[in-house]
Parts: sequence; C-alpha cells; structure tokens
Amino acid sequence: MSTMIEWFSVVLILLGSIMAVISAFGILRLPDVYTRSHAATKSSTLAVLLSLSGAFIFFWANEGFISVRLLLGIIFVFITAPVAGHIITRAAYRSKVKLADSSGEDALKPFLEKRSEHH
Amino acid sequence: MLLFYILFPLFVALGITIVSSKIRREFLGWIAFSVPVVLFALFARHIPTISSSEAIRTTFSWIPSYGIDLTFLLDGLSLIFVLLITGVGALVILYSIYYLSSKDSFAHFYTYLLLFMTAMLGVVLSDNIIVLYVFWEFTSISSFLLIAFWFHRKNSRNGAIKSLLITMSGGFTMLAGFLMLHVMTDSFSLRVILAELPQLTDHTLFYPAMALLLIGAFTKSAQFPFHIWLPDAMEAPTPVSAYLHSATMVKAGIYLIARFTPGFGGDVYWFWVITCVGLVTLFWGSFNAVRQNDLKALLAFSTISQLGLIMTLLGIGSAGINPAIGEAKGLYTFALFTALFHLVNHSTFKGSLFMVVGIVDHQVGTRDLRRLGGLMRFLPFTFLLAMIGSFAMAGLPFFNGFLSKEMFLTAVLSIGDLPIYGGAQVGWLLVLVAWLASVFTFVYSMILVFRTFTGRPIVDEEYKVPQEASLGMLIPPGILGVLAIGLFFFPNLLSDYLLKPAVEVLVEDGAALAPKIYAWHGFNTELFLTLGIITLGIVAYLLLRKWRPYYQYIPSNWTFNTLFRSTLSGYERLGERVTMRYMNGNLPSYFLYIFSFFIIVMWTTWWIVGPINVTFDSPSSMTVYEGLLAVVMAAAAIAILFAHSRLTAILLNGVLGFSIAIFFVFFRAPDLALTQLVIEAVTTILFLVCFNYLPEWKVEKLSITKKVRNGLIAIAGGLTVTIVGLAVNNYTKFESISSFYENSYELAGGRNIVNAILGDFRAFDTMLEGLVLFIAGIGVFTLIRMRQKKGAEPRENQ
Amino acid sequence: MSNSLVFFMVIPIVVGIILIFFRESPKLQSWASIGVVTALFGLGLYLLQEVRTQGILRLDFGGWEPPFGILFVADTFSLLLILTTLLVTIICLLYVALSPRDRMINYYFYPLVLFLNAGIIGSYLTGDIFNLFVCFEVMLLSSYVLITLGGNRIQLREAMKYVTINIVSSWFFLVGIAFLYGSVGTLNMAHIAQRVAESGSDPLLTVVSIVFLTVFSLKAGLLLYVWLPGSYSSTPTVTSALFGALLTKVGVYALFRVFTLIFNEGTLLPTFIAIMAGLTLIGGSLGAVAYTDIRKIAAYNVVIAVGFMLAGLSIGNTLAIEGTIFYILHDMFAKALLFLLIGTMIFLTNKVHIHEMSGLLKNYPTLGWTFFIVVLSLAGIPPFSGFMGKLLVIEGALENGSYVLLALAIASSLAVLYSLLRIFSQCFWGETIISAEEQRPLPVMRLLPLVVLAGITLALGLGVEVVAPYVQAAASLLDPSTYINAVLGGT
Amino acid sequence: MKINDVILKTVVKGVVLIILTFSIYLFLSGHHTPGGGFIGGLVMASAFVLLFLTYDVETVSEGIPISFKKMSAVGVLISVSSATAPIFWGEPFLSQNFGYFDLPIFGKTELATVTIFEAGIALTVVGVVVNIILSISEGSNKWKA
Amino acid sequence: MMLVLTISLVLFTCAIFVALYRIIVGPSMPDRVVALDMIGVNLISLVAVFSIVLHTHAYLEVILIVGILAFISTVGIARFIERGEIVEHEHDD
Amino acid sequence: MESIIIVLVGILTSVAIYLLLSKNLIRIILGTAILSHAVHLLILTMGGLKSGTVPLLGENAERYIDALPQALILTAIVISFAVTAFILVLAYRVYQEYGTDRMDELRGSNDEQ
Repeated sequence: MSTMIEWFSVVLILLGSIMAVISAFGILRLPDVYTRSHAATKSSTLAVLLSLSGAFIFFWANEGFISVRLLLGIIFVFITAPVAGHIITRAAYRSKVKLADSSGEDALKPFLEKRSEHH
Repeated sequence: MLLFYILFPLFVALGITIVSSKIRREFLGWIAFSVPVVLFALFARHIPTISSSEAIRTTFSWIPSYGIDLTFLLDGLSLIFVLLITGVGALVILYSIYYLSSKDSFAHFYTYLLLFMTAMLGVVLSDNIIVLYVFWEFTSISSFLLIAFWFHRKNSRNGAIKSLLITMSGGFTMLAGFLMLHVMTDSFSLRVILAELPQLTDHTLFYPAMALLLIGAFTKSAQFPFHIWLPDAMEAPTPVSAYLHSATMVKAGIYLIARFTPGFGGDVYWFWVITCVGLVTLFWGSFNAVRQNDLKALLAFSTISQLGLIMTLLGIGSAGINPAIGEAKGLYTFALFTALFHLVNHSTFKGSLFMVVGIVDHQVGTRDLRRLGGLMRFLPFTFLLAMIGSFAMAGLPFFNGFLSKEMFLTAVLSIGDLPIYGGAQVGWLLVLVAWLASVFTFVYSMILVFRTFTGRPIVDEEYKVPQEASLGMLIPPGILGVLAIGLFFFPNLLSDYLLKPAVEVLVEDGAALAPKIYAWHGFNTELFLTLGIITLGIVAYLLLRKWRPYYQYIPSNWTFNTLFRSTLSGYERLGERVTMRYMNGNLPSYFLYIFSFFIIVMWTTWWIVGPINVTFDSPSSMTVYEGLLAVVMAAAAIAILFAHSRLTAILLNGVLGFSIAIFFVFFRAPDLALTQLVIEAVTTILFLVCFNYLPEWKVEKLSITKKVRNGLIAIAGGLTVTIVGLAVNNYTKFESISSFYENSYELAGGRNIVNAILGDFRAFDTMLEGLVLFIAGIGVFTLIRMRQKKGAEPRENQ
Repeated sequence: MSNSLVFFMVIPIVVGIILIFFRESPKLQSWASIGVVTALFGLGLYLLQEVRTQGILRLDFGGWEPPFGILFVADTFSLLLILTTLLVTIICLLYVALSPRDRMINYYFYPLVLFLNAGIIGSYLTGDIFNLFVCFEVMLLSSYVLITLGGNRIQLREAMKYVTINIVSSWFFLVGIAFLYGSVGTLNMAHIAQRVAESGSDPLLTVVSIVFLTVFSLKAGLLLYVWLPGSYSSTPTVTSALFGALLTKVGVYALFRVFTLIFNEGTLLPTFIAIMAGLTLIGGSLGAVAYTDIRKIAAYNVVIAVGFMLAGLSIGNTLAIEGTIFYILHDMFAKALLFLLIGTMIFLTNKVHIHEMSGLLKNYPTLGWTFFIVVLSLAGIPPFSGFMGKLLVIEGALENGSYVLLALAIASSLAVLYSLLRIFSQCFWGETIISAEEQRPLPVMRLLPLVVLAGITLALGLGVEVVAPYVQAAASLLDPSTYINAVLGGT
Repeated sequence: MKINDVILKTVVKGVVLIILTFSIYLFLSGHHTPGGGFIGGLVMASAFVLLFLTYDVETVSEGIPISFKKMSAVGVLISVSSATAPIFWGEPFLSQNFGYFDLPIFGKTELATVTIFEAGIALTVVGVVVNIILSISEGSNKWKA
Repeated sequence: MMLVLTISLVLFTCAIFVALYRIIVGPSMPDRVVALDMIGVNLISLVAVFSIVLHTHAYLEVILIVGILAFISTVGIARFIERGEIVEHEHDD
Repeated sequence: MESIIIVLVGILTSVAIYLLLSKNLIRIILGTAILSHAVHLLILTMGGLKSGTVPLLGENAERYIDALPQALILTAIVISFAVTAFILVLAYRVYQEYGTDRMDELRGSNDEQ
C-alpha cells in the first residue's frame, strides 16, 4: 500500500519536474517579458505544487509524518506566485519594457493615456 | 645627601614657577642666585675630604628591578666639575640679574637655569650610568629651553632645535653604548664597569660601545664634525652662553671621556680617535674663529677650539692607563693633569669673555665687529676685563692660559716619544697642527679685544653713546678675571686641592705622578714654540686685512652645517615624496598593497618552509548537481565582473547567495541554509533600497596594463587561498573537538546541535553578535540623521 | 572561576544600552559612563592583585570546560592593558564631559565608547580565537560608527576606506580561523597552542600563521597601516584620542598573544615581523615629516610606535618583551594625550597646519608645556614614561644582536622628536599672532584631563618600580606553558 | 504617479500572517530542529519588510506603534541579562538551564532558559533589520525635500 | 524510485539553469526578475525532492523560507523597477 | 567534493579581489559581499562536507556532521550582514556628500581642513 502511494508521490514529483522544464522552455523561447512571465508563473506554480504535494504524500506514506510546514508552503506558494507574476509584469509595463512585435496592439495604452490626461 | 644637593636647584626652580607671579622679578633672581652660592659652599666643604682621595657616596633606590639606583659619588673628578657648575653658575646668575631686560620672563629664565644646574650636577655625580644618561638628556632639554629663551626669534628656535637634535642623537647613541656596557658587565654602576672594562677588550661589543660613547661625548662637547650646533646656540641670552658654553654643558662630554678613561684608556683606538678628533677640532675651531664678524660666533668657535684642546690632552693622557706604558706613564699623567687644568682655566677666561661680550652687546646694541671699535673710551673696565680674558686665551704670560698652553705643547710634543702606539711617524704633524691652531688662537684673541676696543669709534646716530655697565654686570667677569691672573701665580693651590685628587681618580698613582706647575721651565722647545706663536700671531694680526679675505674662497656649502641642513630638508623632502606617492588616498591602491603583501609573504613562506602537501583528494564524493551548482556559482561570480548594470550584479550576487544556501542544504546544514536565504534576501533588499540614492555604475575604464595587473593579483589571491585550503584539507593529524557537541541533548537539552552550540556552548559569541548587529543599527541611524549643518565651520564642534 | 571577569564586558554593554534610552540627557550619560568605567578600573586593580596571588584567572562561560566552550582568561599582560585602556577612556570621557557640548553626544557617543571598550577588553580577555574575532567585530563596529560621528564630510570619506579595509582584514581573520580549524580542529587558543606544538611546527601551520600575521598587521598597523593616517586624522578630537591610544594596541596585543602562545617556534615569523617592524618604522618616520597637518603628523607617530612595539616582539627575549609592555602602556597614555592636545590646538585656532599657527605658548602656557612633555615622553626621553620601554627594548636588541632594528628604533625616536618638535617650535613658539581679544578662552576644566595625562606619563616614568613587578609578570608571555596549564589544566 | 496596489495589499495581509506564524514556529522549535532566535527574528523581520514594501512607512507605523530601535535595545538587554542572571545564584556567566516539566495542557515539556536568551536575540534582529530599512527610507525623504 | 527522483532533480536543475541564462542575458530587468522568481520556485521543488532523497525533515523549513523570500524579493525588485524607491515614507495619496 | 568547493572558494575570492581593486564604490561593496560568501563556504569545507548526517540528534545516524563550523558560519553571516548594511548606508552618504562614487575622486589632499 505505502509503496503504491510512494510511487504515486514520486510520479507527482516527476510530473512537477517535467512542468518545470516546460516552463523553463517557455522562459527560454518566448519573445518578451510578458509572455515569459506567463510561462514562469503559471507552469512553475503548477510544477511546485505537484512536487510539494508529492513530497508531502511521500512523507505521509513513508513515515506517517504530516508536515504542516509543507502544507503551509503549498498554500503560500499558491497564494503568492500569481501575485508576484502580476506585479512583475506591471512593473515591466510601467518601466516601458517593449512588447514583442508579434503581440499585436497594446490594449492598455490608450486607457492609461486617457487617465493621465485626466489628472 | 648628594641627592639633595642635586635636587635643591630643581626644587627651587619649581618654587620659582609657583610663586613667580607674586614676587618682584629681581627678587626671583636673588633667590636663584642663592642656590649655587649655597651649593658651592656645601661642596667646597668637602674639599679636604676629597683631596685625601676619599669619595663620598649616597645611594637611593629607584628601579631596583632593573638595577637602576640613584647612586651618587663625589670624588676628585666630580668635585672640579661641581665647583665649576656652582661657582660659574653663581656668577652667571648674578650677571643675568642685571643683564636681562624688563621684557624677559625672569621666572622662566631662572627655572630653566636651575633645571640645567640640577641636570649638570646629576651628570657629574651619578654613578649609575642610566641615571647619568637621564641627567645627560636633561641637560640637553634644559639647554634647549635656554637657547630658545627668546623663542619669538626664528634663529633662536632653529638654534635650539639644531642643538637639541644633535645632542639628542648623540645622547641616544650614547644610551646604546651604555646598554652595551651593561650587556658586557651586567652592571649599571660606573665603578663596576670601569673596573671590569679593561678585561673585556675582546668582547664583540667593546669597540661598538666605545664608538657610541665617544659619539655621545663628541656631540655634547661640540667636537668636529658635530660642532655645528654650538655657533647657532649663540642665539641664547649671553648669560646662558657664558654658563652653558664655557663652563658646563660642553664640558659634560669632557667629563664623560675623562670618566671613562680608566676603562677604555689603555686602548689604542681610544687614544688616536680622541687625540685626532681633538686636534682637528682645535684647529678647525680656531681657524674659523678668525673669520667671524659676530663676537659671540667668534667666542663660539674659540670654545670649540679650546674644547678640542682639552680633548686632545685627554686623548694623549689616556695612554697612561695602558699597563704596557711603563716608564712613560708620568708623561701621560701629565697630559691628563693638563687637561683638567686647562678645563678650569678655560672656564675662567671664557666665562669672563662671554660676559664681556654680553656687556658690549647690552651697552652698545650690537656684537658685529664691523660696527664696533674704540669702545675703550666708553667702557674702560670692560676693556680691562676683555684684555685679561683674551690674553689668557691667547696663552700670554701672567695669565693662567699661558701655563696650560705650555703644558699642552709639552704633551703634544710627547706623542712623538710614544713607546707603544707608533706615534713617532706622525708626531711632528700633530705638533704642527697644534702649533698652527695656537697661532690662530692668538690672532682671534687679539681680534676680540683690539677690534672691539681700539681704533676709531664707529658710533652711528642711531646708537646712543655707550655707557659703562653697571657694577653688577662687571663684578662676575671681574671675579673670573682675578681668578685668571691668580691661577697664574698660585697654580699649585688649585693643583693640590683639586687637580691631583682628580688625576688620582683617572690614573693609579696619579696624584703622585702629577707635576708641579711652573711658569718658567727654562729655554726648552715649548718656550720657543710659544715665542713663535706670539711673533707669528702679531704679524698675522697686523696683516689681517691682507689674508682674511681669502676665507671667502673656501666654498661655503661644503661645511657640515650645510650637510646638516640638507640632511634635514632632504629627509623632509624624501618623506613627502615617498609618502605622498604611496599614501595616495586611493582605496584600490591600498587594496593592492594589502593583497600583494599577503600573496608575497605567503609565497615566500612556502618557498622557505618547503613544500606543503597539496592534492585534490577529497573525503566525500561529488554528485552531478553539486558539480553543476559549483559551475553555476563560478559562472555567476565571473559574470558579475562583466555586468553592465548594478541591478544585474546584485541579482547575480543573489544567485551566489542562494546557491550557497543550496550548498548548505547539500552539505547538511539546514540552519545555515535558512539563515543564508533570509539574509541574502534582506541584503538584496538593502542593496535595492540604497541603490535609489546611488548612481548607476559606469563601465570601468582601466588601461590594459592595470586590468592585467589587477587580474593577476586577483588570480594569485584566489590561488593562494585555494592551495592552502587544499593543503589544510589534506592535513588530518588532529580530530576536531566537535564530537563533544553531539552530547548536546544530555548537556544542553537541545537536539539541534548547531542551535545548542549557538545558544549554550558558545552563547557568548551569539550574545556579542546580537550586540554587533545592534551597533550596526545605531550606526545606520546616526549616519543618516547626523549631518553637517550647512555653512557651519568645518571643525567647529570639537 | 571568577565571574567578575565578565563584568569588564557585560557592564559597559548593559550600561551602554540603557543609556540609549536616555538620549536627551547628556549629563546623565557622561557621568554614568565615567562612573562605570571608573568602577571597572577599580575592579581591574583588584583582579590584578588576584592574579598576582593566584595566578592566571579564568572564567568558562556556561561552565563548559575548555576547549569546548568560550572562556575568558586574565593574565597580568591582559589586565595591564585593560587597566590602561580604562584609564585612558576615563580621561577621554572627562575631556568630553568638561568640554562644551557637542552634537555628537546626542548621537550615542557615550554608548558607543562603552561598546568600543567592551570590544577592546573582550579581545584582551578572550581565550578563544573565534571569540577574538567576534570581540574584534564589536570593537570595529563601534569604531566604524564613532569614526563617522561628527558630521564632517571628510570623516565619511575616510570612514569608507577604514571600513572596507577592515572588512577585508576581518575576512582574512575568518580565512585564518578556517584554516586553523581545518588543520588543528579546535578554537581554544591554549588548545590550539598545544596541538600546534604537538604538530612539531608543520610547514602548513607556518603558512597558516602568515594569514594571522596579515590580519593582525592590518589591525595593528604593522606595515599595512595605509588605513591609519587618514582615518585617525579626520575624526573629532576625542575619537582620535581613543583610536590613537587604544585601537592599534588591540592588534598589537593579538600579535603578541598569537605569536608568543601559538606560533612561537622557528625563526621565520620573528624575521618577518622584524622586517615589517623595520619598514613600519621607516614609513612612519618618513610620513611624520611629510605633512604640515598636525593631525597627520600625530597619526604617523602612531605608526612609528607600532613599529617599535613589534620590533620588541620580533626581538622576543625577556628584556625586549618587558620593554615593549612598558612601551605599550606608555604609548596608550601618551598617544591619548597627543591627540587631545592636537585637538585642543585645532579647537583654539581653528587651523590645522603648522605654519598657520604661532606663539601659542604665550596664550596658553599650560597647553604648551603639556605638549612639550608629551614630545619628550614620546621620544623616549627620561624621566617620562617612554624611556623605560625604549631602554629595555634596546637592551633586548643588543642581547639578541638585532643591530639593524636597534638602529632603526633609535633613528625613529629621533624622527618622533623632530616631527613633534616641529609642531612645538612652529605653533607654540614664535611670534604670538592671536591678539588678546581674539583669543579663545581655554577653561581650566578643559585642561584638566590633559594635565592629568601628562602627570601620568611623568608618574609612570618615575614610578617604574611600582609597575615593574607586574610587567615582569606579564612577560611570562614567553612561557606559553603557564597559560596553557591555566586553561587546560582543569578548573 | 499613483499606483493601485489592491491585489498586492490584500494578499500581503494574509501572507504576513503566515510568515509571522512561521517565524514564531521557527523561533520556538529552534532547539530541536532548524531554527532559533536568529532565523526566527530574521523571518519576522522579513515579514515587516514585506509590509513596508507594500504599504508605506506611516501606515505601518500607525498600525504597529513600536519603536524598533528600542526594541533592538531591549533585545540585547534581555539576552545580556539572561546571560548575567546565573551569576546571582553563583553559577558561571551564561549558564543555561533546562528541565522537563509536566504542564497541564502540553504534557511533558522542556523549558530552557536558553529560550529567554534566544528571545532577546530574536528581538534584536527584528529591531535592527527593520530599523535599518526605516532609517534609510526616512533619510531619503529628508534628502529629497 | 531513486532513479526517478534523480531524474526530476536533474530536470529541476536544468530549469534553474535556463532561468540563470535568462538572468545573465536579460535583456530587460523584469526578465531577470521573472527568472529569479522561477529559480526560487524550482529551488523549492528541488529542496523538497532532496529531503526525500536524504530522508530528513531538516529542510522542510527551507522550503517555506525560499517561498517567502522569493516573494519578498520579487516584490522588492518589482518596486525598484517601477519606482526606484522601494520603501515609501508617506501615504500614496 | 571538498577540493571542488575549495577551488570554487578560490574563484570567488579572485572575483572579489578583482572587484575590490576597482574604483567604483558599489563594486567594492559587492566585492566584500562575495568575500564573505567565499569564506563561509571555506569554513564549512574545513569541517568536512558530507562526513555525517544533519546535525539534528534523533536522526538516527551513526555520525553527525561537524556542527561547530556551522555555528561559526552562522555568527559570521550575521556579522557580515551587519557590516554590509552599515557600509551600504555609508556609501550612499558618501555619494550624497561628494557627488561621486569613484574612489579615485575621494582621495583627499594635504591642505584640507
């Protein structure tokens, strides 16, 4: 039984690592910071969730040890990773990092310009 | 008892400083005057005891741990000196009361003078050489203060500093010499040292000690080539010159050499060095005295010359100590005796001459020979005194100088007969030098008296008509003049009571071998020499205008004075040039020195101590990711060097920090990993916070050579650390103490060993570390809060 | 076991921290700190007697037997240094308390001085090499803050250099500790000494010792004194005085401790130290005449003194060590006095270059004579305190045949004399240029600390005999077994 | 430019709570598992730093009216006094004691004096780190003004 | 099982490498921050796996810490990029 | 492993020294930061790297890793943090007063007050 669960957790971890590699590929290949950020936050979050859950389950199954810390960690990463992605992207936009040429038009720009006129 | 004699002037000096504001200034002078008078009387009381070749001794303990005791000894040699010090001192103080002007600070003057007196008494009475040295330096200091008494004058200051530097250098070398003597004999006591020295001639330190000692004595006694400070010291008030440079300070060197004669005397080098230096000084002093236009400068050179004469005599006389000297011992004892005799004579006539010059200066307002003349009419008594002094100095009959000059010639003539040192070859040369010097002496003596007092009076309108000095100023030189004449007629009185006991101290059976002094020896070589001196002297004086201008052809920048000056200024320039070069205020240069030093010393040590065992063996294996991480770190670190923006650099630094944290994870250090992570994050944030106020960095523009240089130093530094690290890693001789800490659960109740070490075994570190952090916090706070107020003076708030 | 040893460190720390809360009451701060330091001085005297009767005292923190815990070890040498440190601190604090109030008082000056003292004393007492590092850091951090305290922009600039160089030296220290721990596996200095001796002076350990030589040379200003003149000459008077008197001595102490206790074999290290000391003497002597800024001149005099002390160490026989101890004690007082005097001169004239001042002796006679005393004292002229040390070191050099060092030592005394006499003759002698109206008043109270220091240097010179037994006891440094037995020989 | 930080601010409130809890956990568990005064303090400090990053200084200081400078001073005082205390009952300086007690709720619990010592350290660390960051940000304002 | 774990370790490491490449190459600052964030996240996973490999609980704290710090650093750097001044003294409005 | 880490320490040291030798303030400060990284690794290596398990008792290990260097490093880390914080602020104050971050422009001359 416990070996089954252990194997399950190990597979989770492996999946996580594959996700990580995929997101890394995204980081490597995507054209601008906004898309890269997408790759980094979305899939990495998934990767870490998978691997942490794997570890959590492994310890549970193997030693009967319920790690509050791991659980906290999962929650924490789950909460913060998107926010981090959000603020980086915003910072990038505000500091006028160019969009990739293939992105089409900047939909936010007219709106912001209008607002700054307003002020 | 002797200690109190010595300290008496010191106490009075202190008293004078304390009460100076409450007492009339003349009265201070009289208080000061009473000191040497009382001391003279006290010392004179001992003449009968001492003349029967007994010595008076007192001992106080000072630093027994190092064998330094205040032992004082009054014997025949010291007695002459203490009487001179107190006697001349009394006269000088008396004179000074009338000499000093109302603008001068009496309190300071007498304080210094009495301090000086203490110092001199200490020098001649100490038996312990360290105590002797203490007083010796004390004489330098107090004379320094006296010379610079008019310190608002630049010349006074320079003269004082010059004399201090030269005498102090001499003093320091002498100290080294003394300490060598201590190393040789294991005693600080003069008597012990003098007794043991003759057996120690084979000791390696014997000649160094002698040389250093001689340097000390020569500097103090203004012997060639150290004489240069003396003319400059003439900036002192005249009473000071009269005291220091006729009777006391310069005689300290003489005293020292005389004192050590029983120890070193038998040595051939001692003999030749002192004799030759003395002769050269004698000649050089008199030769230069003739060209001087300043009366005091003339006296200064004449003093140098006379000191050379005494020195020569001491040198010749030292041969008498050599046991191999045999029959001729009497001859050399004679020289020693003459040295002491001339010492006394010189004090009398030179003291009076200084005072006379002082009177001239005081009454006329100048000492420049070119502006003086015909003063006989205005200052008749002074003229009389000047004549006595000068004639005594010139060695004319009916003055004491004649006697000692004759005896000097006898002594010099005897060098040729020297049985052991091989003086026969050069003896005649020495006689010639001595004789020439005597001719010059005669000439400058004549200049001194006749150029000043005879001839046409040169009285400009700006000068008041000079008047004869007050009685108080005439009495002291008068007394000395009377002595100068008196000693001619009754020399043996002096000889019996003072000189013979002194010679007895220097040479065994000295008193018995000492001659009786006669004014008339019959028609011998000496007399003819003297007659020659007088004849040639008179001719030379009359033809002075013809030959004196030739002096100007002697290149003026070849003197030792120039050497001294250029040494000092060269030292300052060198200091400035060198220091400004390497202490350039540039931090990178400083790091360059530091790391170069480290690398050089490390590699030198390797080279010297032999190879250390460096291999790449490691106890633990390496996994792939550890290797990868190491590569990542190395790459990140190197990338920092090429980072174009500071943010990149900081992020890379963050990568380094995080990687180290991972290493800590790999290497089983969870606590460290945690701390490192948090610290790294906080540090990065700190960097970012501060970056707001700092400029973006620019790419460094360094020349290729500098880049290569820096790179080499950097690589060498890293290499050094690596190599030693590898070697240490291989060194497994000792087990670490840390297995003890594995009992942490039993001992400290903690399962986390690291935490147990931090909180318990080595909690002290942790506590202080908290304090360090706290201080840093305060530091940041003050750095930001405390700023210079705009417009405030830079160092207002000290 | 004597808990009182730790008071030297704990009490200044506690009082310092409490004073942080009383930022607005400078009077309280000053008298409280003076009181504390004085009390510690009394304690020090008591402990000195204790050491004399009972031998080396030690305190194992937490009761952990050496070599596992940290411990304080007090022998005569360290206690003498502590007493001197405390006395100098008292006087410097008095100087501040009696001067007009300064803004820096409000910025934790007193607590920082107390922390500085704690760090210095900790370094003197600790018997653990890593704890020595930590104590150094306490001292250094306090000095970093003190050096910037005063609001002068030059201070900031020089502090930047001072701090970075010291960071590098701390780095060397850690490297040294790492190597040492890696090779002998222990941190307790006595234990290290034992193991190093066991190893039979392995070449590797000699190489490791060079790292320590670098570290302590940096701290002491031996050859690597590049940081010293700038930083010591930019700070306010009292800070310079404290630094000049105390800071380099800690490095000197560490050199003494490490190279008499641990790395005491072979001739290589003494040779290195001798060469470095010689170069330091030369460099200091050259620097002392290179500047017209009186603060710089004083700073280079510190360098010369360091060279002299280390010359004593490199000679290394009993006489030289005793002489050096005398000299260290003397130098702490004399340097404090020198810097205080120079600061007072600058305060009075608002000038720093020698040719801008003249005739101060007429205006301020006591100041002038005190300066004269310190000149003589520093040049090693009897009967002031510098003499005995110089005498013994020279004699030690003679016994050892170190003639070059001997000559350099003597020449450097002359350089000291000349460089300071230049100040005396230019600034104190000469025509008085300050008129009576312009003359800044110099209250007696402000002179008091200076006169007291001058008195101490005279008293130390005349009363050598009082100190001599302690100094002779302190020279037992040369016999490391006493120390090792006291630490490792059980409680 | 006004920046709307609603998302961040909302999330941070929760996150800070997590961090604070975690830091206290780290502090308390330090004796047996990784953690302890330093790390606990540092993590707590980082929570504050996060607050300052997200909000501004004034808002935070209104919410948490603590003088961090005094906090650090108190921290050092606590650690030093807990180190000194054993002297008064005749033990060497810095002696730490620990014992096991049966407490009503927690069962057998280890209580150690070292906890007080570590608490001092933790307070120091929090105080100093926050204080440094506050000082710098304050300095900037004055400078720009 | 070990083999799988090792494979995932290697994979995570590869991801970190790629992110590192981003950090070094850029081109914009936010790129680097994104990469840094990703390194943090991958590190968490790495440590988790490593704990399993080593059979220890000692590093579970590390996981959370890395998470916390990655977040704080990201916020801080983003702030810096956005405004320069990362801690503000007064209210925004 | 140890030798690799020691070599790594050497590389870090070299980089740090090179940074210290440059003129820019921030580079110098970064240099000091890297120096401390290097020495922390070095201390750890000196205690042996993987010679035992994590120094937490109760991990049922035969041998624990040398915990003493870890404690030392912890202290060293905190101290170097304190110093780094201080020197950073100092650097910014220097820049504020002098308007330059180049050390060669911060030499000072003989005739300043």
